[in-house]
Order: sequence, then structure tokens, then C-alpha cells
Amino acid sequence: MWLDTLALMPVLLLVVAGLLIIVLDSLDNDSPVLPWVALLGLLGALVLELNRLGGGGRFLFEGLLRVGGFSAYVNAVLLLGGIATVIFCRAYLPRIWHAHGEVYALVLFALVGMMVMAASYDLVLTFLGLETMSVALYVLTGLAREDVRANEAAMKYFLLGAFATGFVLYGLAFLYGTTGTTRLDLLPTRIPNTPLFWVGVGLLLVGFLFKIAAVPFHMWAPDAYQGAPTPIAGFMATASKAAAMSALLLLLGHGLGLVRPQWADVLAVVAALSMIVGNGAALMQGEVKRLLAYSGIAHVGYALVGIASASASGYAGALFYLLAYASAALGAFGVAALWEQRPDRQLPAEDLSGLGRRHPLLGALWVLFLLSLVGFPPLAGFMAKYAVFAAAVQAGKIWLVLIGVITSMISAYYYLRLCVLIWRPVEAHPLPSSGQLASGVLLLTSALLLWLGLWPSGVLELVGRFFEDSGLVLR
Amino acid sequence: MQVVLFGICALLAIVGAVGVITARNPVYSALFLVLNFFSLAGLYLSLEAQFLAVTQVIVYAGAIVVLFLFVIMLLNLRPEDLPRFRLDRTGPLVVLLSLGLLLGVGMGIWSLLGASFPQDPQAQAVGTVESLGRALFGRYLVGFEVVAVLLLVAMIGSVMLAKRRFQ
Amino acid sequence: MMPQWTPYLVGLPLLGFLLSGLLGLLWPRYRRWEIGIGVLAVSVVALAFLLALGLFVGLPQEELPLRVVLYQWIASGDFAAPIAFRLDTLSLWMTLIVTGVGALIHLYSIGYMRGDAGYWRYFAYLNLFIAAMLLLVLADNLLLLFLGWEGVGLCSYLLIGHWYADREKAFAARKAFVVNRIGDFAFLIGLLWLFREVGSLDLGVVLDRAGAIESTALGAIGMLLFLGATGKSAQIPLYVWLPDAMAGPTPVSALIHAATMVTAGVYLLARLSPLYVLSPGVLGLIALIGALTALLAATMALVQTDIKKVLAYSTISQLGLMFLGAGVGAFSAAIFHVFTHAFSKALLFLGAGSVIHALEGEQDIRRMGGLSRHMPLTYCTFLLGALALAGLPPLAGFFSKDMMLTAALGSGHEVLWFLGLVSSLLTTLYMGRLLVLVFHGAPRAPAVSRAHEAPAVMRLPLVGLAVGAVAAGWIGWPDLLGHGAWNWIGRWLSDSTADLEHGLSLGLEALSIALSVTVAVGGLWMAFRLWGRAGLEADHMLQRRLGGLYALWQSGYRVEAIYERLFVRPLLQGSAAPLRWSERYIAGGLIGLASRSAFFIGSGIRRLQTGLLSLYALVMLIGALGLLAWFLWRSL
Amino acid sequence: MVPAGGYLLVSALLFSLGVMGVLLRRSAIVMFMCVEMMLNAVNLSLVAFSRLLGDPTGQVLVFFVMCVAAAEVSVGLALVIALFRNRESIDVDQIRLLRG
Repeated sequence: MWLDTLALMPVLLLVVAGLLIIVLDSLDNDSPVLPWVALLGLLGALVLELNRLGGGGRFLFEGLLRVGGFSAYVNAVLLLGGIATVIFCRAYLPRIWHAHGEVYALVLFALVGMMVMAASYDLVLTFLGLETMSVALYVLTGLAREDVRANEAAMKYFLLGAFATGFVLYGLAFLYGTTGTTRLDLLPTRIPNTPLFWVGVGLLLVGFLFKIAAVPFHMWAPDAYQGAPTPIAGFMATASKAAAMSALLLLLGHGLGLVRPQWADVLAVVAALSMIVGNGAALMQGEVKRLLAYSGIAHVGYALVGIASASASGYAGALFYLLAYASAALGAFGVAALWEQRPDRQLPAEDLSGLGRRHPLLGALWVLFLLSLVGFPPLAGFMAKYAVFAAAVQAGKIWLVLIGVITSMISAYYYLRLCVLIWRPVEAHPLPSSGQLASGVLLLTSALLLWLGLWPSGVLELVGRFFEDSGLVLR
Repeated sequence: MQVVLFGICALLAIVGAVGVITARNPVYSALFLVLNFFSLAGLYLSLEAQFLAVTQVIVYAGAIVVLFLFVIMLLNLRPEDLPRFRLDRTGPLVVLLSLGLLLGVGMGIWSLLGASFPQDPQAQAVGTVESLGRALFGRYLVGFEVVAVLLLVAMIGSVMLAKRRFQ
Repeated sequence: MMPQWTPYLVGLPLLGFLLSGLLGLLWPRYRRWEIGIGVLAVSVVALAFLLALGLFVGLPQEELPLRVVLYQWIASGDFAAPIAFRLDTLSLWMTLIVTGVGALIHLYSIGYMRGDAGYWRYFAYLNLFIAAMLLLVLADNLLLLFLGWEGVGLCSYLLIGHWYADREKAFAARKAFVVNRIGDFAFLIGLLWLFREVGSLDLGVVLDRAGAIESTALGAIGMLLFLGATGKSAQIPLYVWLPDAMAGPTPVSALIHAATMVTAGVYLLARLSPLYVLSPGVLGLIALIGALTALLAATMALVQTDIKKVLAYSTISQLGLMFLGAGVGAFSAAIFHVFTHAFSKALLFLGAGSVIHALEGEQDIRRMGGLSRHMPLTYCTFLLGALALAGLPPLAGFFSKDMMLTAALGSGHEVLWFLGLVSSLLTTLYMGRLLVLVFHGAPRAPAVSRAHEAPAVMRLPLVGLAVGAVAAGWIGWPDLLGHGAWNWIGRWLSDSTADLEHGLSLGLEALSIALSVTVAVGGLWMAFRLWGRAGLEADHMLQRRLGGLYALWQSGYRVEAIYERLFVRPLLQGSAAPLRWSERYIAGGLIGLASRSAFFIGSGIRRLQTGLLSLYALVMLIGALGLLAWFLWRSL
Repeated sequence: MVPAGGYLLVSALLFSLGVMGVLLRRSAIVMFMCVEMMLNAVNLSLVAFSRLLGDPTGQVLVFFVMCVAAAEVSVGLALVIALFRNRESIDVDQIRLLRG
């Protein structure tokens, strides 16, 4: 028991750091030390997770959780998102007069929920992780409580999220009722062929697809991102999607891996819809955060192409895609957060004019992030798309790949518009806040994009090792 | 005995639910909600889940609905300036879709319709405090801790969102 | 010279890009230090050229092809894509063209771009372009080739939009990019399909196993890759971007849109020629498209008034001839034409650049004339380039064009041969017209009298290219002379390309050559007679005589307008204005449909996203019911 | 003795009523009550399954759901209060600044 608890050290570290922040905050309100405490916890957890990245997974607490391997990889992605979010928040929040210490604690607690999701082999625990993450995100979305937009965004996210929770729970109930277990490690041997079981699977999917903002459960995302503080929007777009996606992968790939034909097609349809709707809507979008939200919906579609391939290489591709997308999207949201300066926290595309002239480095990084989102070689986005598409081709889902390629070609149109816009010779305002540390994070993520694009073998091999060819998450 | 309890409680629960969605005044909605929750507690009792029945009354009826009522009073929501019921264009569609949901789930349940509950003492003892406690603090100890974090988050969050002090 | 040096061919220009880019971005003072930037950019390309030359001289032909692996790019599961380069006669030859012409144009740019605000950016992109183009040419893996393919497209986009402050130019850049993406999309699908059939994208494996692919799949793959080539090489139906691409600086037009990038399509066909010769139907279509493009573009070039647009349409036409050559199985002849055309067309563009430079930005040939007196060197070199392009023996263009035309005749495509001949005639006409209207006659604008020769750094490349335009053809004499013994280039390239044999009797070949020569001489004579005497009046006379046809030519067969209607205004017009079947036919419904439906979907979604919470919940419920119905249906 | 199907059907009916309420009502607070009703309906199913299987996991989950519901209620009502302070209304049809 004790050893098992020790193995949960990264999560515990975050909890402790969060509690410490709350205590410190009550002693010295909104102290500038708090983000550093959060960063310390996050870095510690990241080191621990990276340390056990290579090894296989290990079950804890009688098969309740599994750490190392798959979960270590996902957790590393999540922690990366957390670190970037904390640093961007540190630069951004004082500008909107909301540099509350509690924010950092909430980010950490949200991460606790996410990391539990990525490690959980019991749907009960997955549900609890999901809720912990969600509740923290509802609050963070509505952070700027004196602003009607923030209220609206949080309200929509919250009500729809709670609505989705209802579905997820109902599905879980049916799964439990028909198989007699909520354990993912026992599920493969107990799959009955009753309609009720499949009703349960369908309802369960609603909740997960809602959290990753896949069509048709995506409509909250643009509104919520637009109203949320920009770094938090980046957090939602990357970390929460990664967590929910990994939980989905565990459920479908591991729990339901033996009955792949039953769910693969429907997931392919969802993926296709997401790619079409996400890119189509982004095409006509003028607000940068909304545009990134729609682009995020489209990217979920691409990642789902990997899962819909229902093969080891597809799952590996999806995992690789999560990292590639998270790095690029964190960067894009980070630049948006640093540059945004309107009091109503909006960022119309025209506001980007002149960014490149005023801050060439920031401009160049922005272009790099967007190009990776387009899927331009040799950046990570290209490699990620290639990985999922190749898996889908092998799975015989050529039509899905066709849609994927067409939509990503279309997506070039709106990304490039944003790339060109920033170099317009317009007199632009200086950066509203100094963001040396934030620029460092941006440089780091861009280096990651290049690295993943040029030397992807290491990571591809790593994620490939998590899965066996039977399609079950085993190692 | 069980049949009677089930019949009454199920009926009351449904009446409560219909009441919640039809009442004009949110206070009435909240009171119908209490009715719904109480009758569910009764249903739990009929399923020999005594611990949950008690918790249901304490948590839902005692805490949650009171919180609802408290907020309704705080905001001083009066029935007349409340948004009305939406039975305009989408109304029929919504009813239809909800019935579709019921139908879909019902089709799933069909196969389990006649399943009767096991009557051995072991199965009957599932709902006791002891049995639940073993599961909760055994296998699901980690879950219990996660819930602790969740409640902490909710506490911090609601204070942040609702406290008076504005800059 | 060791083949291990190959990666440096790509690495040197890449290094130049990184240095210029980073220094310029991070150190504002560097941006003004033009000599440093220019010398750096030119020297990396020149070094690459020397390296290529060393490889060319140092590697005996028998040792080729060689495979140089740099490192394993992707190795996951059953799919591996190494970063590997393929050194064979074809890639080595293309490398020489790219680096040689590239170095000269870099040199020219030093003078041409002087004082430009984006000097450092320009050279950084130009270096990046060379790197990407070399990657495209040298790649041993089709995925890597695609990387280069995308890279050159990106650089082209960046350089066309170099003066992005000008909205029209930025738009031209975007247009080029979007049209290219359509081709790239087909290319990528083709690659994925090929991967599915063969299980690898390594060139060696693909070419070896091409015979094992089932013929319909092979045909479809060939068609998709060809569609990609039409995008990059500006062929029907995707040629519309090239004339607009002239918005970029003139050296860019010379390098990217005449000498190198646009020939990537031809290179692709030659590279995959063992695959293409297995599907004669696709080859026939390629030849047909090529011939039609050559003819149409030549007619359009005849009536343009912008000096660069004339050259742009001329490039499209010449590329069409190359596709014709490739389509009739004369791949090495097509590459030969890439080689000679690179010299003559780059020379013409740089000459045009000098003219534009001297006239302070004037591009309209109606306001030129009589420049030969003020710019003698430019005139002489431009004349050589024009004559070479027109196919006057013994200048370079004659040999390569003739090689393709005789191949067309020999392989039994008499009609296409005739079309090629007609477009050759048109070529002589429009080149003659351009030459006369720009350099001869009386000045038609005051600026002409102030014109002066360009600085030495710009004159030197002109001379260098002129030498090439004259002599480049002498490595490939027709079979008629020396019975193929003097056709060195054919023997060199045929190691890498799968040329189709064609038996053409010496008599017919002689006839073909004689006709070509007659056409060239006669056409030039006609042009000089027509425009030399009447000047601009000749245009007006043609306009009167030909009436509607002329107008149709001038508007580029209204294809632009049709595309505009299908591309740009689909929403404004909707389906209210039914398109005439002919227009729809020309435009190729697929392209329009794709973009139209994209915008349609986009606006539809926006309308659905009303901000109404209940609607969002409703959509969720519908989605949930959809999932439920699906699973119930599957399980019942 | 009432069979398990009876409980499950009641639960399905309550769930559907909750869904209907969420979609029909315009007041944020009543919508939220309907969500709570949905969760309760699920709880009923869970207890019934737990009893049917003779396994406590379902009831543990119900206990967790109660905690989750409590957490959601506190955050949700805080959001309602924040919204009401700014808008003097909790009609969800009125809040549509964010769209498109």
C-alpha cells in the first residue's frame, strides 16, 4: 500500500503544492511567490513522470490505476500544458486584475484530475478525475467574474458540461449493470452482447466526446474559449483534451479493444464531422481565440482518425498527435495571451497586425506554431498527421483520409491569413506585459515542434511500444 | 410491502420530476425537487440501500435543495420576471427527442425487464454501511481522496466566483 | 569527390537561410548590412554549385545511382522513411541546373534588390528555396520529395508576397498557394495510395515494384501524381496562378517561376518514368494536356502588354511542351528542355528585370520602345535569349525542342506534333513582338530616354546566362547528325529515365527538323515585319481583324473570370446564375465544388452557432441519439 | 416482488424528464435542477444494478456522485450569482454575446 502511494508521487506533489498555495495565499494575499510554488510542483512531477517514461506500466491499488508507460507519456504532455499555462497566467492575469493565488491552485487541482484520468483503469475513478478537472475548469473559465462574457462562457460550459456528465454517468451505469464491473482490466473478458451494454457505451461516449469537443458535442468550445482568460483557454484546448482523449483511448482501445468493429466506424464518422465542421467554421472566423477553438475541434478530428483506425499504429499516432497539437496550440494561445490588450479581452484578427514588425521573434514563433497546425513539413504537425493518416490507410479507411487531407488543405487558407496579417506595416502597440519567461516557454515549444518534426522516431517508437498489435493497451 | 413502497415512491418521484419542469415559480420547482429526492430515498430503502437512503436525504434534500432555495431567495427571483417555459418552435421537437431517448434506453432495458433481485442474505447486505465502507476505504480509497480534492476545488471556486469584493 | 558530401548540397543553402534569418530577426542592425547578407547568400549557393560540379566530375557514370543515407527520419512499425539522397544522372543534372542558375540569379538579386526594406528576408527565403528545391531533386524517398515539394511552394508563396503591403500582391501570393495546394492534395493522395500498393515510398523500391501494381491502381496513382505536377508546373487546369505570381520581384520570377520550381512537375514525371511508361493511357493524357497548354498559353502570350506576363505565359507554354515531350515518352528530352529553357527564360526574365529597373518600375511594353540604344548589353543578351527560346539553330532551344517534337512524331502522335509545331510558331511570333516593342522603334515614353544600363553585378549574370542560352544545346545533337553519337545528354539521362523507343526514319526526322527551322525563321521574319514596321499599330490591326477572338485571348479565355466565379464569389452569386456548360467544363467542377462547399459549410456552421445555450444542448441530444441509434442498430 | 426492470424504467423515465427539462426551461437555475434530476435518475439505476449484482461498487459510485453533485451545485450556483450580478437576469436565452 505504501509503495503504491509512493508511486503516485507526481499527483501527490501537485496536491501538496496546491494546498501550500492556498495556505500561503491566506497568509499573504495574491503573493508573487505562488506561481513559483506551482511551477516547482509541476517541474518536480514532470521530472518524476519523465523518469518512468521508458519503462512499462505498473498496476497500483489492485488494478485501480496504472502508472508509467502510457500514463507517464500523457501526464508529461499534461504537465507541459500545466507549466505553460502557469507561466502565461503569471504574465496575463495581472493585466485583467485577476492575479489571484487560487488560480494556480485550481490549475494544479485540474491537473490532478487529468492525471488521474490518464492513469485510471477503473471507470469510477475516471469519472472522478473527469469531474475534478471539469469543476476546476468551470471556475477558471468564469474567472473574470465582473465581465459578462466570462459569466456567459462559464455558464454555458458548466450547464452543458453537467448535462454531459448526466449522459456519461448513465452510460457508466449501464456498463456496470451489464458487465458487473467498472474495471477496464476485467472488461475485455466480460463484454456481453446485449443491447443495453451498447446503449451504455454510446452514452459514455457522449461525455468523452463532449470533453474533447468533437462534433456534434463541440458547440460550447468556441464560446467558452472566447470568454475564458486566454491562457486558460489554451489549457482547456490542450491539457483537458489530452486527458479526455487518453481516457477515451483506454476505454476503447483497452476495455473495448476486442470489439473494435462495433465502435470504429462511428468514431470515424465523428472524426470526419469534426474535421469538416472545425475547419469550415474556422474559415469564416475573425476572432483569434474562436478561430483557435474551431481549429482545436478540427484537430481533435485528426487525432480521432488515429483512434478510429483501431490499430496499434493508429493509437500511437493519436498519442503522438496529442503532443504535436498541444505544443503548437499552447504556443499559439501563448502568443495570443501575450499580445491581447483590449479591456474586453477580445482579440480580433486585425489586432494582430504589426505584431511581427514590433516583435519579430514573437512573430516568427507565431508563424511556426500556425505552420505546424497546418501540418507543414518538417514540423511536428506534419509528422503527426502523417502518422494518423498512414494508420487509417492501413485500416482501409481511405475515405476518412481523403476528408482529412482535403480539410487540412482548406485549413491552410485561414492559418496563412493569420501568418501574413502580423507582418503588415502597421504601427503596433508594445507587448502589454513583459514576458521573458513566457517567451522562453514559446521558444521551448517551438523547439519541440522542430524536434518532433525532424527526429520523430524516438517519440514514435516510444508511443508505439505502449500498444500491442492486438490493439490492446498492454505494455 | 416492497411493491407498495415502490409504487408510491415511483409515482411521487415522477410527479416531482414533472412538477420541477412545469412549475412557473422556481421556489415551487425546488420544492418539487425535494419531493423527487425524498421519493428516491424511499426507492433506495426498498432496494435495501439504507446508507444511501439516509445520505440521499441529508445531502440532496438537506444540503443541495437548501442551497438552491437559498440562491433563489438571495437573487429574489420572482415568478413574473422569470423566463417562461419554451413550448414555441423547438418544444415539440424536444419532447419528441426525449421520448426517443426513453425509447432507445427502454429498448436496451427490455432484456433485463423481468430480472428479479437475488434474495440471499449476502446480496441483501450490499447496502449496509459495513459493506460500503469496505469498498470505499478499500479499493476506492484513491477515489475518496480525489473526491476530497474535488470538494476543495468546489469550495475555493465558489468563494472566488461569488465573493462580494470587486476591484 | 566523395558522395558523402551530398547532404551538404542541401545543408549549405539551409545554413545560409538560418544565418540570414536568425541574424536578421534578432539583430536589427544586420538588416541594413546589405553586402554581408548578399555575399553570404550568394556564396552558399555558389559553394553548393561547386560541390555539385565536383560530384558530377568526380563520380563516374557507371557508379550511379548512389544512395546516401543521412539518418533515419521516421522508423515506426513497418514504415521507415530515412532522410536519404539519391545521386543519379537525373538528380545530379537537375542539381547542376538549380545551383548554377540559382547562383547567377542570387548574384543578380544583389543589385536588383538594393535598398529594399526586406533585403535580409528576401535572401533568407531565396536560400531556403534553393535548399528545398535541392531536397526535392535529390530525395530518395517520395515523402522527402514531398517535403521539398511543399517547401518550394512555401518559398514561392513567401517570395511572391515579398511586397505584401500591397494587397494585390499579397492576394496573388495566396492564390498561388491555394491553387498549388489543390495539386499538392492530389499528390499526397497519390503518395498514400502508392504506399498502400507498394508498402514503401523509397524510390528504389517503388520503381522496382511498379510492374507489380495492378493496372487501374497504377493509372489512378499516375493521374493523381500528374495532377500534382500540373499544379506545380502550371498546366491546364491549374495554370492560373503563374501569371499572377509575377507580382513577386523579377529575379524570383526568373528563378522560381521560370527556371526551377515550375519544372518540378516535369522532374517528377521523369523521376517516376518507369512507373508512367506502364500506363500508356495516362501518358497520352499528359501529352494531350501538355500540347493544349502549350498552344493556349502561346496564344495568350501574344496579346499581353505586361512584359513579365508575356514571359509568364511563355513559360506556361514551354512547360506544356515539356509535358508533351514527357507524354510521348521522351523524358530525357523533356529534361533537356528544362535545362535549355532554364538558361533562356532566366535570361529573358533578368533582362526584363533590368528594363524594369531602368524604367523605374514600368512593366507595360506599350510605354517602352527603342531601348536598344540605351541598354546595348541588355539588348544583346535579351536578343540571344529570345532567339534561343524561339528555337533558332544553333541556339540552345532548338535542340531540345526539336528532340521532343521528333519524339512526338516518331511515337505516332501526329496531331500533337502539329500542335507543338503551331505553338513553336506562336512562340517565335510573341518573342519577336516582345523584342521589337521593347527594344526597337521609337521610344513611346519619356522615361526611356533616361534609361541606363544596370550595374555590373546585374550585368554579369546576364552574360553568364547568355553563354548558356547559346551553347547549352550543343550537348544533344539530333540523331540525324552523328547517329546519336553526339547526343551526349540523351545517353547521360537515359540511365535514370525510362524513355520509350521510337523509330523515326531519318527522312521524316529531317523533314521535322526542316519544318522547325522554317517555322522559327519564318515566324521571326513575320514578327519583325509585322511589329517592326507598324509597332503597336500591329496590335490594333490584329485586334480589328480578329475581333472577338482577340478579346478572348486577351482575357485569357475568360478562365480567370470563370474561376473567379467558381472560387471567389460562390456565396455572393449562389446558384442563381447558372453557369454555362462550357464554362463549367473548362473550369473542372471538382475544384470549384470543393472550395464552394467549404465556404458554404463554414457559413452554415456560423449560422448554427447562435450563442443559444438550449440549441447547443439540443444538438448534443441529437448527437447522443445518433450514437445510441448506431449502437442499437449494430447490436440488435 | 418488483423486478429490476421496474426500477430501471422509472429511472429512464426520470432521466428523460430531466433531459426534457434542461431543453425546455430558460431559467439557468431550473435547468440546473433538471441536471440534478438526471444524476438522481442515474443513481437509482446504479443502486438497482448494485442490488441486482450483489456488488457494492455501484453504491460506492452513487456516493461519489452525491459528492460530485454537491461540488457542482456549489460552483454552479456561484456562477448563477455572478451572472445575476452583472445581468440582473438568469434567462439563458438572453446571454448570447458569444456566438458565430
